[in-house]
Amino acid sequence: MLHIYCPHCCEYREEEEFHAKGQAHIVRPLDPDACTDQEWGEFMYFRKNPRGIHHELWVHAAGCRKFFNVTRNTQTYEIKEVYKVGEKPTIVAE
Amino acid sequence: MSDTAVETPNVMVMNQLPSSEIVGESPLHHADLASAAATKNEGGVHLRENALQGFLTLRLNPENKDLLASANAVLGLELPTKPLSSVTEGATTARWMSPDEWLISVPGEAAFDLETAFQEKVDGHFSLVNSSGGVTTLVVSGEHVVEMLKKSVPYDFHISEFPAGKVVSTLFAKSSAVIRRLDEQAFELIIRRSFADYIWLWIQDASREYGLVIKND
Amino acid sequence: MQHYSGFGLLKHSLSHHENWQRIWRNPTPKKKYDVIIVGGGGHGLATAYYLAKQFGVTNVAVIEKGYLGGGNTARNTTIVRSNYLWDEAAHLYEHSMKLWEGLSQDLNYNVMFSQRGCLNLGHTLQDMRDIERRVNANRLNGIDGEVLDAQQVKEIVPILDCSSDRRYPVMGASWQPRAGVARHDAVAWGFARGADAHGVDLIQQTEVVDFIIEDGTVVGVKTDRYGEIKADRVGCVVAGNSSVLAAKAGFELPLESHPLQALVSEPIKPILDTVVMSNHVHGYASQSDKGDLVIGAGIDGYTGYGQRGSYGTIEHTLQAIVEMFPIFSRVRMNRQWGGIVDTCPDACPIVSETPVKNLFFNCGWGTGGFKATPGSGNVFAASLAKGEMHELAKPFSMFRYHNGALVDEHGAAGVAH
Amino acid sequence: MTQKNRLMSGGRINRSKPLSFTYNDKQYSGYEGDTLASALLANGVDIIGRSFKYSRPRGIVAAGAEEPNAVMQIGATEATQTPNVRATQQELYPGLVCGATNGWPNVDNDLMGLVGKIGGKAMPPGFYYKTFMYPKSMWETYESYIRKAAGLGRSPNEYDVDIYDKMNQHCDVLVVGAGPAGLSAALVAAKAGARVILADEQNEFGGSLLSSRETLDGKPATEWVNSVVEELSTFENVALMPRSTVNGYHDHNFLTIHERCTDHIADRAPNGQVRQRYHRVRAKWVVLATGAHERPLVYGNNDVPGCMQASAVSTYINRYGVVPGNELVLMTTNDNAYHTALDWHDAGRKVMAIVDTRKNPSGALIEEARNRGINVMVGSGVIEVQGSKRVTSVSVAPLNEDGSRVTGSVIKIGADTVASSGGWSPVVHLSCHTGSRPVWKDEALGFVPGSTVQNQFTAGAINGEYSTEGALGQGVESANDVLKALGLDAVSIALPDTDEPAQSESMALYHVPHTKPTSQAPKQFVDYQNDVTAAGIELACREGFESIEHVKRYTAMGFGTDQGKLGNINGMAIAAKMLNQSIPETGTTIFRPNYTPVTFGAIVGRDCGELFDPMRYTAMHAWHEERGAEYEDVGQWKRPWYFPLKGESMQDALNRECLATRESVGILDASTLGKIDIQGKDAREFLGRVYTNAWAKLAVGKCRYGLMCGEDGMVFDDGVTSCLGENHFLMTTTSGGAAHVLEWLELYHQTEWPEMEVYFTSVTDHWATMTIAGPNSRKLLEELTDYDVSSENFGYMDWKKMTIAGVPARVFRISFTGELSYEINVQANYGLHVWKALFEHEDKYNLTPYGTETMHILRAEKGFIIAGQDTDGSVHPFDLGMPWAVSMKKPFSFIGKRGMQREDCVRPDRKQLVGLKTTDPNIVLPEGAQGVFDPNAPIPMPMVGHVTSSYWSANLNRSVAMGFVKGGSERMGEKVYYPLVDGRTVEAEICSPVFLDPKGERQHV
Repeated sequence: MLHIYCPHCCEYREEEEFHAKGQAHIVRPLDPDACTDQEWGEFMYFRKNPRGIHHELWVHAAGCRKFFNVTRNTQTYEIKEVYKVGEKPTIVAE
Repeated sequence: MSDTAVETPNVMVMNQLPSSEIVGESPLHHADLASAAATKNEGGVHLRENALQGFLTLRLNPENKDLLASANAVLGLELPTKPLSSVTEGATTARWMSPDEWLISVPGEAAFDLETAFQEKVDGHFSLVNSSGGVTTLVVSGEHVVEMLKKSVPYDFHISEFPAGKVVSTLFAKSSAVIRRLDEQAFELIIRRSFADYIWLWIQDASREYGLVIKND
Repeated sequence: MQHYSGFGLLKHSLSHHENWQRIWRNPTPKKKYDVIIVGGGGHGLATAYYLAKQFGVTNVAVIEKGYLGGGNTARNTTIVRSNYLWDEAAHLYEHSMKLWEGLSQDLNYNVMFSQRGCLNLGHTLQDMRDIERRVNANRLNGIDGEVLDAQQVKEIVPILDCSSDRRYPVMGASWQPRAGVARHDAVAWGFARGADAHGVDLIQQTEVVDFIIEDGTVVGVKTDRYGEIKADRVGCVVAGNSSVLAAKAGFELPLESHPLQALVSEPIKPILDTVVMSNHVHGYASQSDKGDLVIGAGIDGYTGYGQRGSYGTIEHTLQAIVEMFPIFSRVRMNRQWGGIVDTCPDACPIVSETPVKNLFFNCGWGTGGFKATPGSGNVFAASLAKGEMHELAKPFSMFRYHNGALVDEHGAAGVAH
Repeated sequence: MTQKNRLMSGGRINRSKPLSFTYNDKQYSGYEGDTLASALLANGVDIIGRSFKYSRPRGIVAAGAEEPNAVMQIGATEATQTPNVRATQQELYPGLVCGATNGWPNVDNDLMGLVGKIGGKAMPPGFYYKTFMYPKSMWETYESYIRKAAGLGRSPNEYDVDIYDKMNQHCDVLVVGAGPAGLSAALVAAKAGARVILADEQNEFGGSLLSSRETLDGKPATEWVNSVVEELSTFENVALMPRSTVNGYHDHNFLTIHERCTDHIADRAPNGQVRQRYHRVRAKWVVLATGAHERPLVYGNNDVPGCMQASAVSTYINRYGVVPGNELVLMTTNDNAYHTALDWHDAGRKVMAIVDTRKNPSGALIEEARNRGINVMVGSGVIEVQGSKRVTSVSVAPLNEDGSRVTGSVIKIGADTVASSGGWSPVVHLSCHTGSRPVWKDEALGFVPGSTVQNQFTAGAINGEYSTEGALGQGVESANDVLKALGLDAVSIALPDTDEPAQSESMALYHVPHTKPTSQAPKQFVDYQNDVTAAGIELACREGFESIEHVKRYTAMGFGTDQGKLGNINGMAIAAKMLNQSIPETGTTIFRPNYTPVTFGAIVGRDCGELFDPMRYTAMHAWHEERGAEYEDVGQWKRPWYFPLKGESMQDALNRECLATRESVGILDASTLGKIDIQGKDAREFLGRVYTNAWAKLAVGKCRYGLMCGEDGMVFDDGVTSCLGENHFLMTTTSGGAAHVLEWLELYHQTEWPEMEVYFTSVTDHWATMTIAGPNSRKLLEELTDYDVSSENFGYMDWKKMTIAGVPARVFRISFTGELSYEINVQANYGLHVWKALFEHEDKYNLTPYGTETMHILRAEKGFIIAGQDTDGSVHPFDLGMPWAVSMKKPFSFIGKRGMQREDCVRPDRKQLVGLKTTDPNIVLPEGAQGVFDPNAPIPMPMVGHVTSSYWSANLNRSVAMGFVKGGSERMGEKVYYPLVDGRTVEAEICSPVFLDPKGERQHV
């Protein structure tokens, strides 16, 4: 059971209040119509899915309803950092 | 139809309340709390429904200081910008819900006036939505209220973590609630209409070992 | 290979079981193989077995970073069924089912495949529509299946609460009589023993740390223990670790690896003869030959390689079980565990060529992996032997995520493993 | 019955409170303070179970959580049957009824035991895998016999009469275990003002101190325990939890505690009290002071009743006043176990010998034993015992230096009890739950906790610190570590003086050799519950199962309800020796929750029965109840499905509801539809991005239907959105999709387009929504409002504000039935008032309430889709025949546009939604039927699509259906066939899905 710091509520909350939304920083192509099928497929489905440091998007669904980013080790489940949408992580793999 | 509409070009606001002869039915109307109140007056958990209050969801960016100031002026209070805090002035309470969202309660009949005033006096990007029909307020208190809440909510109710005035939107059993501590042994729960019966059943169940007293005032 | 039989057991008991042959060798790898299979789980071992036995490719190594059958093969709820909705998936799982039905004899290893039937319960009108749809599709695909009403369900599982006053009453179910459970570890061991007997080298405690890729073609692997090992073709069958290996080969997969948890009760006297699954209340159970109730939980929402998930998932699962079987309230949970499931966007696997020539991936089985073990191994072996994908595997190309030809089995997969 | 093994005095039992209990239908007595195990031993009950595989008689070997044998069925009534209760952990209560779980006809004389005796030799590990394969057809028969032997206890077959609940707890530090280390840790933390939970699985605090005769500050150790507990209970921020097992340690310091509130009181919980309570704890820090379990030694026939852990024997003597036998042989590898011989001797019974495997043990304890005249045999081991239902004698033989072989002749000693000690295994289970690997510590001869990412400290025997003095000190130290981490000042407390004599080095011995090779020696049990023997482990290794996980799985070692607490280390040691490895090289298996088994009910808590999942109700629910509605579950909502009148079948009711609606007026409670208020100057643009159709020109006062797709182009929701003001919209969603759609909008707003000025607010619960539909709906509306609702003033797809029955309302003239129809929205507190006001005109207009089923029929007659029924996540708007709902010309590439243009999504032969007209109008196709073009094709038949919606239409007096057909839009008029489960094949014609009023004349009035 993860204990997640919400950067908007500024405190730790139980995992049950959150929804995990997959890999963070996936940007919708600005001109989808110009994408090939391959590019569009990669945007929709292809993911890093690393063992180790991972940047994820979460939403504080039962709290402030804000989306934010979590840097988490997918092996130890340690949360290294949380940061707001639009911000960059300070902790990255390697 | 002059009493039902204030026209602004952009946002439609209407008085949603009928005349006072028509009595509204709160989400727990069917539970007949008044009768339940008559039956028992001792127990470790007390519950009172504060029915038919006016609730408004306000959205705006508080970093826009002018916008914030004009909103504050209309509300007659300083919107809390500190996370999880609340401010009460007179009959109006503003609860921080999110960095750009507040849940504001007013007496039921005052909601429309506030909506109207906002549309007239506040300029900028905001949204004020009447949600009075969608929620009801339960005040739970008593010697064992914290135990009851600990059975229901994963949040830490210790006074050091959750002082009076703090507001937390969180889960309540398999539903949700906006919880504000009123004093050491009293909390306000704002719950959703469609889940009200479930929460009412849950609270009765969770309070059984302490004794549940229904207050009706 | 030493033949196993009851008679053999008696014979060996006279010599105090001191003369049993090793079940598999412990070889030092050669410099080069025709095929290297990365991953010694059930699917990888089945691949090796069929490569050697059915397709005559015996110069094969299986390289396993831990011990054989130690991943999801060791961590699932052992359910075998083939009642999938879409033709592509149904054909693949039914191919597997048919192999299951003769597997103990084929391997001369009793995998204890017990065809005790599987109920997928319906609790809403939409559930029942979906059940009708799936059963009709199954039957026209030659897969056994029936739609039962609540009364018929109750007759099969008398301890199931089918009364109308439950929160989500049982309205009916689909019923696949040929479905069942198997002894999960035995499946891996049986395939390993068979593969070894046909000359396959099973290399344990050896991790593939990289691929050797020349001009876009894989020519071997690098290992932590034995350095480089060459191969004409490499097949990766590493379930939850697929993305990690794909990254080493320079591409991404449409996968997320999630924790999937399960739990068992203490052993109790036989009380549940079939597999009972419910997508709607979200739990499923069967009873093992030892007496444990084997119970499946849902997938956790986040990526996790820790072989453990969140406790809330266990709670929800047991709520569902007790909702369905209120008599189990006083039974006790013995232990829980987690696997790493590689989930695809359409809840169907990837059995596919990759952007690297001669490198093939078999992954993305999500919650469906165990039941597919022989079928997956069989079609993957056929593909590796020929260097082109088997007919049954073709719909499961990783490139379907480009052109949109997804096979969306979320309905049939659900919590359904 | 006499308690023949009960001492006249001593122990922590209350001799003034005798209790009677029933075991295997026979009455016995014990005392308050007994466990079921101590009471059985007091009564001289030797056999308490039969082993799983070989059906060998088994007795109690331990005194705590590690007990593998004494696993009983408890319960005086069917509804309180509880399987697999460990007698060593069950406190005795008056009237307790229990029985052994195996054995037929009874546990003392068990016929299966014969099978075990005869067949045992042919049942090595893996025997199932090697046999029962031939002939193939016989497997089911074989398996039915295998299954008959399964299980320990049995499930009750009545519903539980007790309830369970849960509490969420938070603390600064959770101290697990209230032995010397845990108590000192808790006291230090409490004194510093921290919020402390101290949990212990036993009924009283003290841990090992309760079972020994050691003193603290010269007084019985329990006096110190009492004083600490008393002091702890004075702190407001300290929660003391006896009978509370911390059974799981999860990520981020989330732990679960299983508290047994009333299991010690009676067969069922008294007056509605909860039987057990589960605590979900989020601890800032954890101190594990979980102690150690004594390891018995592995020797021949070591499962014969009378063979016990040395420490357990001491516990029974000192804590319960029970000496479980008359003549003891103690076998030990260490000094500590000498206490057991001394305890036994001092209790007045005979110690036949102390068999010490060490060549030259020395020290105070050895001296004491010798001083009492006890025969200490050094450099020797008990290689086997004799006896079947109780030990009768033991065989002792000299061993070589490292204990690997017998070096001399065997002597027999008469005895009825063998206590053995191979040292201690730290209880590292909890520390392993979060994925931390334990590490071997040579000095401790055991695995201790490895490094962890959790906020965790450990103290005492868990660290291999087996002395009381050391444990007390580590408790203080760990608590101060916690205080430091919390930013609190360190606290020092005065620790009591201990009287422990210095101990000499222990010997690393696990498996006592026999004169015969292991494979031929009498069975030497490693894991009692699963009948795993040393020979079995050696066989597994010989067969090539070289990983400890393989050994474990092949032999089933550690898979019992005790999870290998006694046997695992011994098994690993045996495997290590076979493989020529050290124990740490062999490694250990991973412990998983639970530490000890937990009742399902406790994990479920109150989330069962009527509280299993919320039932959501609309404001008009009470009325539906009164009218006898049948309900459909839609998400968590309870929606009226249909309203049967007395004596009506469902189809009767539907026919009536459908006809009444098309003939006059029907009414539907539509409050469950999701409703989202959208405001902001970019609201319109936002709608254009998330819906597939155009929104730029929707005028204030107008409504429009929209489809919502994922990026893949597949439809996931639909609904009508209305323009309330230039920058103000009300979106409706499906009932089940409301929360998802709101999160979807927020996702795109917050992550992709934060610059857009728009806010979304859920108003689902705020509005009560009722739909009146039918030719008389306008007249009905006119009865309740002064507003001009004529077609001229209030056209199709308009919405208006008006007052209805005195209540301000928003009324939307939209139609899901194809009829003239109005959707009335009022603030939900007034919903029932307006609903009832409409029904004041019930008779005049034959106003007929209808539910979801009639709604489905009426819309199907019109060919309208229901997202989730006619879509399944794999169809795009063109598949649905709804190109009119897609605007490919919008400047912004809306969500779904690119996805629906992928190669596979533009194939002409995709399955398309069409109408289906059965050739026989009386046949209603089952929803879910699969269509084929050639009904005579062999199986597997090429399927061309399934029926999504299908009903009897009372209005059309025939069936109507919709479904997908491959290339269906180009196949109008062609036939498609539906081979059904019942053997019929139904022929249908592909047609337009609009069966009624294709020109829409009924709604444009």
